[in-house]
Amino acid sequence: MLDRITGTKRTVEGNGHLPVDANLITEPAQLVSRVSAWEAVQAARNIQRPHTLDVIGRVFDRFNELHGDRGFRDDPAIVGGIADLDGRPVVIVGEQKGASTEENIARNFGMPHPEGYRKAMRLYRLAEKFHLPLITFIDTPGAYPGPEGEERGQAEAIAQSILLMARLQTPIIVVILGEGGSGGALALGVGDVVLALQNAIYSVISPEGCAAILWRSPAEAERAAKAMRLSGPDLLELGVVDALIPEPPGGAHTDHAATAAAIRTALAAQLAKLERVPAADLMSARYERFRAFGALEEPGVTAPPPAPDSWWRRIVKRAGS
Amino acid sequence: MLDRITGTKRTVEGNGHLPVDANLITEPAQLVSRVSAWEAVQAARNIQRPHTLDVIGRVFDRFNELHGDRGFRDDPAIVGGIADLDGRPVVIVGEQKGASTEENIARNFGMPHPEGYRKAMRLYRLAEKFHLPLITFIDTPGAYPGPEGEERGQAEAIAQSILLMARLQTPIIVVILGEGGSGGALALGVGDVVLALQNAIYSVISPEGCAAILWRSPAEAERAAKAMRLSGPDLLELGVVDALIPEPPGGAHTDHAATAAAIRTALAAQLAKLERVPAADLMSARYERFRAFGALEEPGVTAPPPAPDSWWRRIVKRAGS
Amino acid sequence: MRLRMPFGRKPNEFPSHLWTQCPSCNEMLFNKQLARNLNVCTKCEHHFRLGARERIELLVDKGSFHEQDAALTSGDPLGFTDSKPYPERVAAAQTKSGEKDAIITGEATIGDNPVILAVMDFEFMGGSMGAVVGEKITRAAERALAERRALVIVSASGGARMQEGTIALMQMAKILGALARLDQARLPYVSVITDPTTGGVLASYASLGDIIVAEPGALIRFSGERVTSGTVGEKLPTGFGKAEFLLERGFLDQIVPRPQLRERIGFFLTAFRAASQDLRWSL
Amino acid sequence: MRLRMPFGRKPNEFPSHLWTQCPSCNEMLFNKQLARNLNVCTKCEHHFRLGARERIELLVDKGSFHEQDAALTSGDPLGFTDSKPYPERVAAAQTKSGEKDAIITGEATIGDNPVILAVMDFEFMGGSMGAVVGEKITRAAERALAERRALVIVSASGGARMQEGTIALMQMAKILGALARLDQARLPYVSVITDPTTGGVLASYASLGDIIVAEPGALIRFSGERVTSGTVGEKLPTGFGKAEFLLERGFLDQIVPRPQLRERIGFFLTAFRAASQDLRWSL
Ligand SMILES: [Zn+2]
Ligand SMILES: [Zn+2]
Repeated sequence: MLDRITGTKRTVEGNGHLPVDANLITEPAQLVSRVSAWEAVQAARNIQRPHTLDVIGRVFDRFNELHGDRGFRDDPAIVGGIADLDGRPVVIVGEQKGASTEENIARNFGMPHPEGYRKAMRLYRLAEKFHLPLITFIDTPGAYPGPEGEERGQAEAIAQSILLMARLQTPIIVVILGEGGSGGALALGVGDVVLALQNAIYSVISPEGCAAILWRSPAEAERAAKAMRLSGPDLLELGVVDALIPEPPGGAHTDHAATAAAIRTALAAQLAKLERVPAADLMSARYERFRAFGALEEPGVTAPPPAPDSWWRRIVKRAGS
Repeated sequence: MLDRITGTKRTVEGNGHLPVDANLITEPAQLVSRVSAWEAVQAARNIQRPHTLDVIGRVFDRFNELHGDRGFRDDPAIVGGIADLDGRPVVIVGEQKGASTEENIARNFGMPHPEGYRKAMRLYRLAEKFHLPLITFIDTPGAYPGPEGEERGQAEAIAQSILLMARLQTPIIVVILGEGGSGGALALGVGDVVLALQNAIYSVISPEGCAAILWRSPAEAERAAKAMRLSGPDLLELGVVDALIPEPPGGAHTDHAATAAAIRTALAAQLAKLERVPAADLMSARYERFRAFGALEEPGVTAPPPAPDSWWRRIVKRAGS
Repeated sequence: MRLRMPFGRKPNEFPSHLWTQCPSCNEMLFNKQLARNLNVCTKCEHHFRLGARERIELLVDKGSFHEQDAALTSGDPLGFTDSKPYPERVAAAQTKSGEKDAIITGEATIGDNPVILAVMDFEFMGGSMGAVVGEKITRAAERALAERRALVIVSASGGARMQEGTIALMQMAKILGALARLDQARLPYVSVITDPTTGGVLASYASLGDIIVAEPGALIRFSGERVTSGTVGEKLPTGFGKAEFLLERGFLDQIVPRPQLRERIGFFLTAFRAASQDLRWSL
Repeated sequence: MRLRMPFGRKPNEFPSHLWTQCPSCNEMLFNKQLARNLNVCTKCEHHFRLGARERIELLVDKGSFHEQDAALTSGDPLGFTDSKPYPERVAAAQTKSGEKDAIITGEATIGDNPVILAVMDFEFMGGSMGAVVGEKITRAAERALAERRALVIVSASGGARMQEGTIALMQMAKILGALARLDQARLPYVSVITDPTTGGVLASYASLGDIIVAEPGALIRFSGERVTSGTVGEKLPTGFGKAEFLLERGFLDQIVPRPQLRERIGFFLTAFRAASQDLRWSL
C-alpha cells in the first residue's frame, strides 16, 4: 500500500520511504531520464499503447465481462467484470479506448457516457457486496461532453461514482494506463493505492483545453502541458499517484507483454498488502489519502500536532509490515 | 396497524378483530350494499374521482413536490414530495392520473415509465435516510407497456421498487385510490398497512386483458372482473388490503373533500400506531404480511405449530395497544 | 410447430414425433439427437425450450440435486372459473406433465458450490407464477439464507397466473421480501433467464440477480407482444425484446449458450463465496 | 454587460454605475433598487448573479452567521504561470474582491435549524475550485458531522481551478469523502445551484444533495459551452443546460426563486431533523 500505509514523505509525518517493492518507481530520482510533458502526452495517447482489455487479458485469468448499467445501455467505453489475479477473484472496471479507428468509434474514443459510470458503480457495489478487491484502469480523454451526456446526467454520474468509491468497503487499486482526463478519470480514480504507468498522464483538463482558455490558443497546448505538471514524475512529486509502473525502454506500446507483466507484479504486491488491512483502517486511510491534498496557507493557525497513534501507524501495526 | 399488528382472522393465528378504528371497513359485513365488480371498475376509473395531487392537497399541509429520478427524466405520471400530516413530516409518492384529457396526455394516463419508479425509489430512500414515514397512493392502469418503457427497463424498475419497499426501514402506508393495475401498482404497494378506498380496485391484469386471454374476447371484461375478485370487499376478504376507507354515498367523485377527510383520519390513526413500533419489529411484520399470501395444499406436511411469541405479539406488547 | 419442408422432400419423410424443424435455420433435426445436444440446434445453435428436469440435469454437479417441497400444489383462492374451473386446469396440467406446478426446487452443488436451485417449466400452464411458484421460491430463498448457500433461479414464464388474481401478484412482494434478506446477508443470487420470460416474473426476481444471464435468443419482455403492440400501436424494431437487445440495453450481464451455463455459474459462485467467510468485512 | 437602449432614450440617460439593463426583458433597472430586490429583476424576475456575502444575508436567520476558516488562502502547488504567475492572479482577485478565495463558510441557523453554510462567489476567479474551496468545504462537512448540523452549499463556479492542476481535481474526491461520512451519519445536505455552475463543481458536490434546488434560469452543465459545441459540433436545443431543462431531465428537486430560498431550505431541514434523534431507527 505504499506511502500511506508504510509512511513516506508524502504522508502527514513526512518520513522516508520504505524499501520499494515490485520494482515500482516511487521517487523521480529513480528514473534514468525524464521525458518532456508533451512527449508524455503523445505517449499516453499512442493508439498502439496497451488498452484496458488488452491489459486485462494479459494480467488476469478467466476474465468474465459483465455488461450493462441496468437502466439505459451497456456503454462500450467502460468495460468491467470478474477475473482471477493469481487465483484470487477480483472485480475489474476500466475505460476502453480502441486500437483502431473502427474500434475507437465503437468505443467512443474511450469517452464514457453517464450509463458507463453507472455500469461502473453497479460493479463497484458488486465488489463491495462480495468483498472482492476492486481494480480500476483509467484511460480516457474525459467523460463524453456531448448533449446526450448532459441530458442523461454526466455530472451526476461522475459525482455519484466518486462518492461511491470514497465509501466503498473493499480494497481499491487504481491504475492509470494512458490518459487520465479530468472528472471522467477521477470517477474511476478514488482508491487506496493509485498507480500509473510511467508515461501515463493525469490532468484536470486537456492541455488543449487549458491552452484555449488560459493562453487563448490551442496551439499553446505543449506549454500548457508543461505548466499543468501532468506527467508521471510530476504526479509522483505531487502525491497524486503513489508510484509509477516502469514501461519497457521503448514505451508501453512497444511491448504489451512486458508492460502487462509489470502491472501484474505491481498489482499482486499491492493486493497482498491491502488484503491484510482491516476494513475500518482501510476506510480511514482512504479518507486521509484524499483529505491531505492541498497547498494552503492559513495565517494565525498553527497546524495541530500529529496524533500519537495515527491512522497509518495503526495499519502498519495490524498489517505487520 | 390493523390486522397484522393486532391480530385478526387473516393473520397466521386466525383470531378475531380488535375494535375498528378511524371508521375503517375491515369486514365486508360492515358494508350496507356491495357494488358489482364491474361497477367498481367504472367507479375506480371515473375521471372525476379524486386523484393523487388533489388528495395530497386536501390531506396534507405544506406539500413540497420533489422532482426527478437523477438519471433520465422527471416522470409526470408519478409525483412525490414532503408534506406535513398533523404537523408530522412525511414523504409522499403517488401515481397521478389526469382530471382532463389534456392532463391525462401530460400524465400519460397515470402509466409510469421506468424513470417514474426510479424517482419513487429515490424518494423511498430519502424517507428511510431521515426516518420519515412513507405514504404511497396507487392509481394506475398499469406501468406503461410501450417500447420506451421496455427499452429503459420497465421490469427492472418495478422489481427494484418492490424490493426496496420490502426492505425500507421506515413505516409505510399504502392507499389505493382508484385503479391498482398489476406490477405497476405493486411497485408502490409494499407497505406495513395497505388501505383502499371503498370503490378502488386492484388486480393482476386489467379485466379487458384477462378477458382477451382467457375468454379470447375483451368484451367479456365484465365477467373477468367478477372472476378476478378485484373489488374492495373482495380484496378485504383475500387479505390483500387491510381495510377499506369509506367513500361518500354517491362515490368519491361526488365529494372530494369528504373523501380526503376520511383518508386523513385513516392515515393519522394508522401512523400514530406505526410510529410506536420499533424498526426490527416493523420489518418482521412487513415480511410476514406478504409472506403469508397463498392458498396451498401440501400433503404429508403438517403445518408447524405457531411460535410461542410471534412477531405480531411482540409488536402488540411493545406498542402497548 | 408447423413444419416447412426442405425442397424435394415429402412431409412423411420427417414424422414429427421423430423430427423437429429448426425455426431459425430450417434444418430437420432428429429428436433424439436434439435432446442429446441439450435442445440446441446442431446446425445454427438455436436454443429450443428445455424442460425443468432436463435443465436441472445440465446445471448441477452430477447427482447432487435433491428436490424439496415437491408435494406443494395450488389451492383456488378466488374460486376462479373461465371456460372451466381453475382446479380442473391445474389437474390437467399435472396429468399432462407429471409435475405438480411450474417450478422445481431443491438443493444441489454447482461447481462444488452449495446452492438452492429453482427451475421453472414453461410447459406447465405457460410457466405462470401462482402461490406454488411464490411459496417454493420463497422457501428456497429462506433455506439459502439459513444454510448460507447461493440461490440460482432459472426463469421461464408468461408472468403471474391470472387465475389466482391478486394472490398471484402478491407472490412478487413475498419473493422479493425473501430476496432482500438474502441480499442483506451477502449471499449470491444468480438469475438465469430463458425463453420466454415476461410479465410479473421479469418484473420481480428475474431482473434482480447479482448476476443476470440469459440464453441466446430468449424472448425477454415486460409486456406480452399482444399488450405492447395492441395498447400502443407502434411498430417494434427487429430483435426487440430478445436477449441480445436486452444485453445492449444494459439489463443482462451476459448471454450464455446453454452448454456453458454450469461452468459459468460455477465461476461466479466461486468468486462470490469468500464474502460470507471474511469477518473483518462484516457490516 | 453591453447595454441595449430602449427606443428613444440616449445612453447617457442611464449611466452604468447607476443603472443595469435586464438581459431578459430589457428593462432599465436602478442599481440600488435591484440590490434591494436581491438582484432579481423587478419586472420579469430574471435572477442576476449575487455575491456570496449578500447571498448569506438572504439565506440565514438574521445575525446568525459566524464565518469560519476565513484566513485560508491558496498556495501554488504547481508553480503555475501562464501570462502571469498564479499567485499574482490570486492576489489581484483578493484585492479586487476583498475576499480570500471563491467561497465563504461558517455556521448559522436557517429557520432555526443549525447548519454549516458554504457559499461560493463567481466573481472570485470564476468561482473556481482549488485547494481553498476544497479545504473549506471539507472542513464544513467535517464540522457538520462533529456537531450534527445540516450542511448547505450554494454553488456558483466555472469548475476546477486549472492553475492548481490535479491538486484541484483531487479536491473533488476530498470533499466527497467528507460528504460520504455526512450521508452515513444521516445528516442532511442541501445543494443550492446558482448561475452558473459547471465542470468539476457540478460533477461533485453540487449534484449530490439530499435535496437539490436551483435558481430560475441558472446555467447548469457539465461541459462549458465551448467544449460541448467545439468538441462535438452539434447544435444544441434552446434552453439546453438551463435549470428548467435540468428539472425536466430529472436532476433537480425544485427551481426556487431567490426570495423563497430561506423558507424552503428551512422547511426541508426541519423535516429531516428528527432522523438523527430517533434511536430506534439507528442502523
Ligand atoms: Zn438451427
Ligand atoms: Zn427583467
